[in-house]
Amino acid sequence: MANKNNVIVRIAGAAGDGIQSTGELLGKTCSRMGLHVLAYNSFQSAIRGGHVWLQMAIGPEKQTDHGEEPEVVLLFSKTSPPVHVPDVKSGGTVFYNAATIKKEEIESIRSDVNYYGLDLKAMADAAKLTEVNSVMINVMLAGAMVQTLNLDGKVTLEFIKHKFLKKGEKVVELNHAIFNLGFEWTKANTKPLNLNLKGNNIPKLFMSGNDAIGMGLVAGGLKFYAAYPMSPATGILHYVSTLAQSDKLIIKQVEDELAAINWAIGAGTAGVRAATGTAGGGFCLMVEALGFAGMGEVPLVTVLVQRGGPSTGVPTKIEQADINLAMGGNGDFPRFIVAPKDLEDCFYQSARALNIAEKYQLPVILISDFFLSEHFETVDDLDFSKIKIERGKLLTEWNSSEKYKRYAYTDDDISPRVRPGTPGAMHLTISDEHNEYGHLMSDIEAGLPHARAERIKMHAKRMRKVQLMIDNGDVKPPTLEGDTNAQITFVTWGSTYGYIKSAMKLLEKEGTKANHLHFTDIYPIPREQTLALFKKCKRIISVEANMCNSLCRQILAETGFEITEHINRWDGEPFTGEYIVNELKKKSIVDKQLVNA
Amino acid sequence: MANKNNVIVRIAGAAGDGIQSTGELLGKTCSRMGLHVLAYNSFQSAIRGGHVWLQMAIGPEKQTDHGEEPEVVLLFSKTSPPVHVPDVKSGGTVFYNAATIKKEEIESIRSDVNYYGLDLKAMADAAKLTEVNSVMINVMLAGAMVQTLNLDGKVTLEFIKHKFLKKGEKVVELNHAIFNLGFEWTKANTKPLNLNLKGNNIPKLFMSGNDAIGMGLVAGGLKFYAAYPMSPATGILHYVSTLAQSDKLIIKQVEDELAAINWAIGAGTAGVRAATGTAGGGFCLMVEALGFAGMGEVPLVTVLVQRGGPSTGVPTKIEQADINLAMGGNGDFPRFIVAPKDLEDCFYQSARALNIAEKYQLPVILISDFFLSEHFETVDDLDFSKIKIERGKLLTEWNSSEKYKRYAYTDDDISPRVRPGTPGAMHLTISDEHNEYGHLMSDIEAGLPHARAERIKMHAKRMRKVQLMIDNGDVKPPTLEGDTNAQITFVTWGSTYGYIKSAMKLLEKEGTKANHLHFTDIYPIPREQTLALFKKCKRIISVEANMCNSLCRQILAETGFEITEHINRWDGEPFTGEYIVNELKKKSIVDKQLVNA
Amino acid sequence: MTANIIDRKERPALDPKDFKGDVHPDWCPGCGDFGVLNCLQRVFAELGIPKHEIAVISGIGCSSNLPGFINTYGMHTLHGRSLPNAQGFKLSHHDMTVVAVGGDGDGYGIGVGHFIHALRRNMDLTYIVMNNSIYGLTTGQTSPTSAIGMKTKSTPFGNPEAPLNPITLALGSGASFVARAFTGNPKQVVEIYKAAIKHKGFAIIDTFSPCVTFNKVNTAKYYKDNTYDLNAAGHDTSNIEAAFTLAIKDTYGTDRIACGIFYQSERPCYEESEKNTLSTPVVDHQLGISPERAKELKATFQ
Amino acid sequence: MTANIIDRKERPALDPKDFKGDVHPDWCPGCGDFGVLNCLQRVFAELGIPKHEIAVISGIGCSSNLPGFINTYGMHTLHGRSLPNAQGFKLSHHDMTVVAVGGDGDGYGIGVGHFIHALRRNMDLTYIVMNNSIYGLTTGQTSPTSAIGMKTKSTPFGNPEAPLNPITLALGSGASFVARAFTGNPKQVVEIYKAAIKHKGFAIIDTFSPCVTFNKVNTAKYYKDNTYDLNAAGHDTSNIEAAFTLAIKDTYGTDRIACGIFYQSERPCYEESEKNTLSTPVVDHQLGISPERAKELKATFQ
Ligand SMILES: Cc1ncc(C[n+]2csc(CCOP(=O)(O)OP(=O)(O)O)c2C)c(N)n1
Ligand SMILES: Cc1ncc(C[n+]2csc(CCOP(=O)(O)OP(=O)(O)O)c2C)c(N)n1
Ligand code: SF4
Ligand code: SF4
Ligand SMILES: [Mg+2]
Ligand SMILES: [Mg+2]
Repeated sequence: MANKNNVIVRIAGAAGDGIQSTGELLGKTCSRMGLHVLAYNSFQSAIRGGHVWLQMAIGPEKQTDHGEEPEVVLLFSKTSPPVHVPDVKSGGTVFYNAATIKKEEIESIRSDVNYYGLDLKAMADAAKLTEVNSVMINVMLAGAMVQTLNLDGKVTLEFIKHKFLKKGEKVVELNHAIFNLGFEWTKANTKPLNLNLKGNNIPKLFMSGNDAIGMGLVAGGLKFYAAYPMSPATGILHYVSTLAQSDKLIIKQVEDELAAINWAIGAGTAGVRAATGTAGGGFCLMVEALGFAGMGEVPLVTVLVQRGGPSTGVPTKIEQADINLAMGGNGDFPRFIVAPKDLEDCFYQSARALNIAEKYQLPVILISDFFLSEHFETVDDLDFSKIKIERGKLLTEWNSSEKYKRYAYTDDDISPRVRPGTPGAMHLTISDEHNEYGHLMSDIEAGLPHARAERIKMHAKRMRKVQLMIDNGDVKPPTLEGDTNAQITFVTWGSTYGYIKSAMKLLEKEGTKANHLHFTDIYPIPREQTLALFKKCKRIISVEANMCNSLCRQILAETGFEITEHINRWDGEPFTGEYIVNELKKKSIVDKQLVNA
Repeated sequence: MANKNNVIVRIAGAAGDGIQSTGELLGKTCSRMGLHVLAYNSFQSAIRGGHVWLQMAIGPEKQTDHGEEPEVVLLFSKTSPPVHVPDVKSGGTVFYNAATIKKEEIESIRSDVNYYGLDLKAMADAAKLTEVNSVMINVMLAGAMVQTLNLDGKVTLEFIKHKFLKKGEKVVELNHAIFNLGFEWTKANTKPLNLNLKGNNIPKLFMSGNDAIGMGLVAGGLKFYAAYPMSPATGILHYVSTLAQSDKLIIKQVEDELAAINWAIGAGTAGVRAATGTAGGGFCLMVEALGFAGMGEVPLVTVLVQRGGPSTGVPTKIEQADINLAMGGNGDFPRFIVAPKDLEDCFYQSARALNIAEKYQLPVILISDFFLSEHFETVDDLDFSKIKIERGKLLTEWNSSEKYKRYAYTDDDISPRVRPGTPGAMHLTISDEHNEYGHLMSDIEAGLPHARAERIKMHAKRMRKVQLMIDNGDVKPPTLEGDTNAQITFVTWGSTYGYIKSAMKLLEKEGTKANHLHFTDIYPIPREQTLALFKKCKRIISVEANMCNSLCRQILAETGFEITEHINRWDGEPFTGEYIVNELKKKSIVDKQLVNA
Repeated sequence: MTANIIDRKERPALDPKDFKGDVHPDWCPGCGDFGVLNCLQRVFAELGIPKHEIAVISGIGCSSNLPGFINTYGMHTLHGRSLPNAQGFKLSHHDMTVVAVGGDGDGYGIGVGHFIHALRRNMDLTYIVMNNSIYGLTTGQTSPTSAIGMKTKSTPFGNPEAPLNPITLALGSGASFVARAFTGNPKQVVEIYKAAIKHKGFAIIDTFSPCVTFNKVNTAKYYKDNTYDLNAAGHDTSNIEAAFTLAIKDTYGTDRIACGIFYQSERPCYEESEKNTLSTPVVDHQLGISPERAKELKATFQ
Repeated sequence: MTANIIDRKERPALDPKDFKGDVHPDWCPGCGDFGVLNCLQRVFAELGIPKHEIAVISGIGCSSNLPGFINTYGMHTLHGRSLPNAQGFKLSHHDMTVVAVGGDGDGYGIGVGHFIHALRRNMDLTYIVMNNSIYGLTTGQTSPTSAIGMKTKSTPFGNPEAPLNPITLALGSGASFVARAFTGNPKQVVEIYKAAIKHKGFAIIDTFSPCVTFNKVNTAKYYKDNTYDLNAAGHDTSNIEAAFTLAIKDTYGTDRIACGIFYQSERPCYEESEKNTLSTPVVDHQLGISPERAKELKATFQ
C-alpha cells in the first residue's frame, strides 16, 4: 500500500482536560507545515466534565469534511473509552492517559485496534522532571500524535515556545521536555503508520469561522460592535475585543440583545460602520429593532449564528432552521440575508455585508451556523486587498440652499445620507412612517389624504430597494458547481457546502455523478436566474441540518420552485460526506424513513 | 324613488370633540331598534386635535362595508369641512357646529349638498337651559342625525338616560333637553330624506372586535391575561380589566411584552388558561418566548393585532403584513395561527384558540388587524352555549407507580400534563432540549449517542403535532363561498372578508360573477384540501391590506400554490367594496399600476 | 394578611434527602452553586414544605440549572425571564411556595428590568441570585457585578463599567426584604433563606456563589476574608436609611462587605390586592361563563 | 478629564428661536411637555451649543415626540430604547451633545433595564424623563410612577402596584447626577438642565410634566402645591446618604416632594476608558485595515 497522505484523528476527554490546546498544538504543527486541517469541535454546554472531542482531517489539499472514523485517537478521561473506542477505524491507534484510564478496561472494548497508555508521572519522574502538573499529559499525548503522524516535531516545539514564552523560559523548557518524552516513547514503542503527510511548507492561517467573521468585519471597516454573549456567536465578540485597542474599535458587551442592536443602530445613525451578533434566541430580541433599521434606513449588520432550537434548545450543536426568523419583523421592510459557506467566505461576506448595508441603507443579516462559526480550519490566505469599502450616498457636507431631506425620493430610491454633526442638515432618524424630511406622518396627520399618499410612496420607495439590489447585480443567484449533466443535484446553504464536496467525491468513486446548487444569498433570491438553474437539474435533493427544510421553504416562497426530496439531519452533529451518501442510498429503499424517525 | 332602507353617515371632528360618544348614541339607537350598523373609526395617534371620523353604514341587514361617500355628515371642528365636505354624496346633508365652523366658509366648498349649522349656545339660551357646556354640541347634533335618519328618538333618550344616570338625574334631563333641541330643530328646518330604516326591534350587541376577542377568551375559560398596552391591541386589555373582579380573573398590565408573554407562560405552566396580546412591534419581543412555549409544550394564546408597519409605523391604521412575524422564532416548533374574519368570528375563534392551545400543548397565535379589532359592529347574538372547554390531557392526579414523564412519547405525540402542585409528579418545564422526564439533554450529554437519539425523537414528536392537528380535523382548509363557476375568485384573510362580500354584490349588479376563498387557519394549511379548492377556481386574485402579499407568500410556502394577481392597499385605510371593484377594473387596463404607485 | 394568602404555619420538618433531584449537578467541582442547592434543600426540609407544593423557577446560566437538581416542581425558562414566569406561576397557584433562582447575569443583567418591577410589586416570592460576578455558562465574560478593571474574555483590557450594587438597587426600588449571603457560611444562608420564604412579600437574597473556573478574583477565600455578619453587628433591619448607608459602602470599596438581612418591611404583598380572585387558587377555579352571566356580559353591549 | 473628551468651555449664547423645529408640537394644549421643550431650547441657546452639534434621542410616547419639534439632529427610536440608541450614537460621535428624552413608561417601564445599566456605565449623556405618571400616547394606562390605587383604563379597580421612585432607584444604581424638576418652575428646570449637560457623566433629571388629559391626580396644581426646592433648603449634593434620606420620603408620602439636584459626583465618565479610541471621534476614523496591519492580523493565526 502506498503511503497515505491524509488522516483523520480525534482528541477526546472531559471539559477542562485541555482538548482545545492539544488540538491547537497539532493544528498549528500541520498548518505551519503547510498542511490543511479541518477540525470539528464537539462539546457540551457544560464547563467541566462531559465529553469533549475534536476530530481533525489532515491532508495536503483543502479538507471539506471531518470524516466518520478516526484512525488515531488520543483519550484523556476515564469516561472517554466507551464513547470513542467503538468509533475508531479498524486497525487504528489509540493513545490514552494511563493515569485515568485502566489498561484492562480499555483493551476489553475491542481487539482490532492498537492501544498505548502513556503514564505522565512515571515517565516524568524517570526523566527527573519537576513541577510537572497532571494536565500536562496533553503535551505528552501531543508528542505521541506528532510522532505517529510522522509530522515535524521541530515545528511543534517552535509553536510551544511561541505559546508559552510569556510564562517564562522554564515553562517552555518543561513543556518541550514533556513533548519530547511522548514523541520519543512513541518512536520507540509503537508500530509506524504508513503515513506521508506532506505540506507545502507555506504556513496557513488556522482559525475558526467566528474569527474569520470578526476579521472580515474589521477588514470591511467595522468600527463598532455591540453584543451580548450567546453561543455560538460569542467568539466574534471575543475576537474583535482583542483588537479594540490596537485598531481603535468600540467593542461593547452590553446588558442584553435589545441593547446590543439598538446601540449598533445608534452608531450606524451617527455614521460609523456598526454590527452586532448573536444566536437565534438573542436574535428574537433583535427583530423589533431590525424593523427600525429598515424603517429608519440605517445601515446595520447583524450576525445570526444558528444553533439547535427551538428556544434554548441545544446551545453547542448545529442546526440550520432560522431563515423564518431572519425574515421576521412587523410589517414589510427591505433587508439582505447572506449565508457564508466556509471560512474564506466568512471573511469576504462579512465585508460585503457592511457594504450592502451602507449602500442600500438597510439591515443585513449574515447567517452562520454552529459548525461554521466554531470549527477550526486552515485557510491559505485572506486577501485584504480584495475588500473595497463602499459607503454609498454618505455625505459629510451639506451646502445646498435647499432644505435637506433625509428620506428624499430619488431616481434609484436611495436618499443621500448626511452624517449627523454636519452643519445645516439637521434631521431625524425615525421609526414612525414619515415624509421626505423625516417628519412623522403617522401621528396627527395619519389618514388624511396627503398622509395616505405619502405612506403609499414612502413604503414603496423602501421596498423597491429589494429589487434594486437584484437589478444592480449586488445579489447573486445560487452557484451550480459540478457536472451540469449530473443525475443528482444537491441543494444546500451554509456550512453544508463542504460536506457536499466530500459526498460528491465519494459518489463519483461509485460512478454516481452529482452536482451542487449552493445558495449564499438567502434573501432576496433573483427569481428568473434561479429558476433557470433549477431547470438544468434532474433529481433535486436538498441537504439541510434541520427537520423542516428552512431553505426549501424560503426558495419556494421566493421563487415558486418546490424541492420535494430532502436529506435532513437534526441530531446536532454536522453532516459528513459519508452520512449524505448513506442517506441517499437509504432514500431509494424507504423514502420517508427519516421524517418518521 | 322608493324609500331607501340603508344609509351611510359620517361624524367628524378633532380628537377630544366627542366623536366616539356621538357615534355611540347613534349606534346604540340603531342597534336597540334592531338595525345593523358597521362603524369604521378613522383616527390618529394623537390625543387632541387632528382629524377623527367615524363612518357608519346602517341598514336592516348585516353590514359588511362602511362605504365610500357618506350621505349625512356631522362636522364638529373648524378644520373638518375641507377634509370631509368633498367626500359627501351629491345631494347629501351636512350638519355642523356653528360655533366653530363659519357658514360662508363651509358653504363655499361646494353647492350640491345641504348645509345646516346648529348653534348650541343660542338654542340653549333661547330654551333657558343652564350649565350647558360647549362639548354638548355632540348631543345636539346627535338629535339632528336621529331626526334626519327618521330613527326612533325615544330609543336615544332611553340610552342617554342609561348612560348618564350615574351622573345624576339633572345631567340626564339636560342632555335630554339638548337632544330634543337638535331633534326638533331638524324636524322643523330641514328637508326630510326619503329614508325608511326599519329594524326588527330585537336589540343587537354593538361592540368592537377587541371586545369580542376579550369576551371570546373569557367565554373560553381565560383566567389570566397579562399584557403591555399597544395599539390596536390595548382594547382587549381594557375590556377584560373591567371583568377582573366580577369574573375573578387575573388581569395584569406588566412592565413590557417580554414580561407579558412570560407571565402567561408561567400561568399556563401552573395550569390556568392564559393569554397575552399586543401589536406587531410588541409581538417581536415575544417571539423568543413563543419558542419556549413550543419547546416546553405550554398552552398559550397570543393575540397579534396588526397595524401599519414596519417598526412603530402607523399605529392607528390597518395593515396585514405580519404572517412572517407570526411564523418566526428560532428553530422549528409547532404552533397554530388563526385569523378571525368578523366580530362573531373574533368571539368563537378566541375560545377555539384556547382549546387548541391546551389540547395540543402549544402556542396559538390569534391574528387580528386594526380594522377588525377597533371597528364597531352590530352582532345578532353570541352563542356562549356553542363553546365547549376542552382541556386535553390535563391531569390533576398522579397515582401511577411509574415515575411521571412530562414529555412522554405517546401514540398521538401528546404527553399527559400533570398540573403542578399534584403530589408525586414533580417535573420541570424546560426550554432546553430534554428527554421524556424533562431532564435536559443539551448540556453535559449533548452529542453523546443517547442524547442524539433523544434529540431526534423529541424534536420529531413536537413537530408531528402540526400534522396531528390537521389529521384530527382541528385545522380547517379555507372556505369557498359563492358560485363555484365564477370567473373570478378573491382570496383573502382577516377583516377583508366583509369587503369582498360588498364587492361581490357590486360586481353581481354589473354582471360579473365572483366567488371568495377565505383563509381563517393561516398555519398549518391543509395542503391537499386547499389545492383541491384552488383547482376549482378560474382567475384567482388576492386582496390584502399590504404591499407584499403576506398571505400569498404563506400559501405558496405551505402549499406550493402561487397566486399571481393581487389587489393591495397599504395607505392605511381599510378596503371598501367599491375600492376593490375599481382596482379590478384598473387591473384590466394597467396591470402593475398599483405596485409602482 | 387574609387567610387565603399563603399561610406559613409551622409544619413538621422533612428529610433534606427527599429534595434530591434525579440528576446529579453538572457544575464544576467546587462551584458555589452546590452550596445554594444544599442550603435550599435543607430550608425546604426544615420548613416542612412538601415537595409538590414548591416550584423552583430559573432563567438560563450555570446557576439556572438548579431546578433540574431538586425534587420539586419547577421551570427552567429563558435567560433573564425567571421572574416573569415565577410571577405568572405564583398568581395562578398562590398556595405553592415559589422560589426564583438564577445568576447575576440572568437577574441583574438581561433581567434587571423585571427585577425592578418585581421589587415594587412585592409578590410573595423568594428570589435567590447566585452572584459570581461572571458569566459562567458562556465561559467567562464580564457580568453586571464584575469589578471595574476585571479582565474577562469580553473585556481583555479590563471591565470599564462600575459594578451594580444589588443591595442599594433593591433598597432604592421598594424592596420589602433585602439580604445578602455567602455560600461559605451555610448556617447564615439557611437562616436567611428561611426568613425570606417566611417573609410575606418579595424577598431578594444576593448570594455570593463563587465560580471556581472563570473568576479568579471573587473567590471563596476572598469572601471569607472580606465579609462580616451585619446582623450580629446589631443593624436595625427596619431602618432603610441605615441599610442604604451600610450597603453603599461596597461602592467605595473601603469597608468589609456586609452579609445578612439589610432590610425587612411589612407592607402588604401583591396578592392582597387580588383577595377576591384568590379566595381559592386560580388553578382550581371553574372555567367559562354560566348562561346567566353570559346574558349579563352581552347586556353591557346592548 | 482628558482634552479629547467633550469640552464644555463657555460659548456665546444663541437665540432660542433657532432651535424651533419645523413641526408644531401635537401635544394637547396645556401638556407639560411644552415646558420641557421650551426649557431645553433655552438651555441649548444659553449654553451656545450649535444645533448641528446636538442630538436629541427619544423612544416612543407623547413625550418622545419631542425630537420632532426641535431643530437639532435626533432619533425617534423604539419604545424603551432611547438610551441604547443614545449611547451607541454618543460613543460614535462623542463630541456631540447628546440628550435622551422620553416618558416615564418609556424610561422606567419597558426601558428601565437600560436605565440601570446606563447609570452605572456613566457615559457623558443627559437623560430627561417627562414623568406624568401615566401612559399618555396609549390613552391612559397605569405607569410605573402611578400611585397605588389610581384608576386607569388598565386598572379600573385601582393600581395595585407601589410606584417606582426614580430618585432612590438612580441613587441605588450608581448614578453620578440625579435631579428632579417640575415644568411649573421653568427657572429651576433651566438651571438643572444646564448643570446636567455640563456634568461630565450620565445625568438623569426626572421632570414632572403633567398630562392634562389622562392624569387628573398628578396635575400642575398638585405639583405646585406639593413641591419645594431642596437646594434652596440647603442640601449637600455630594452626600449620597443624605440624598437617599431625602428622596425616600416620597415613598412614605408624608412630606412634600423635593425638587432640585439630589446628588452629583465626579467619578470618571465612560469615555475615559476609551481614551485611545476616542482621540478623534470615531465617525472621523479611517475605515479598513492597512496592508501592513493585515499581515499582522493574519500572523496571529499562523
Ligand atoms: C437571550 C439570550 N441571550 C444570551 C444567552 C446566553 N447566555 C446563557 S447563560 C448567560 C449568562 C450566564 O451568566 P449568569 O446569569 O451570571 O449565570 P452563571 O452561569 O454565572 O451562573 C448567557 C449570556 C441566552 N441563553 N439567551
Ligand atoms: C414595544 C412597544 N410596546 C408598546 C408600545 C405602545 N406604546 C407607545 S407609547 C407607550 C407608553 C407611553 O407612555 P410614556 O412613555 O409614559 O409616554 P407619554 O405618552 O406618557 O409621554 C406605549 C405603551 C410600543 N410603541 N412599542
Ligand atoms: S463555570 Fe463557574 S459558575 Fe459554572 S459551574 Fe463552573 S464554577 Fe460554577
Ligand atoms: S395625552 Fe397627556 S402627555 Fe399626551 S400630549 Fe396630551 S397632555 Fe401631553
Ligand atoms: Mg454569574
Ligand atoms: Mg408618561
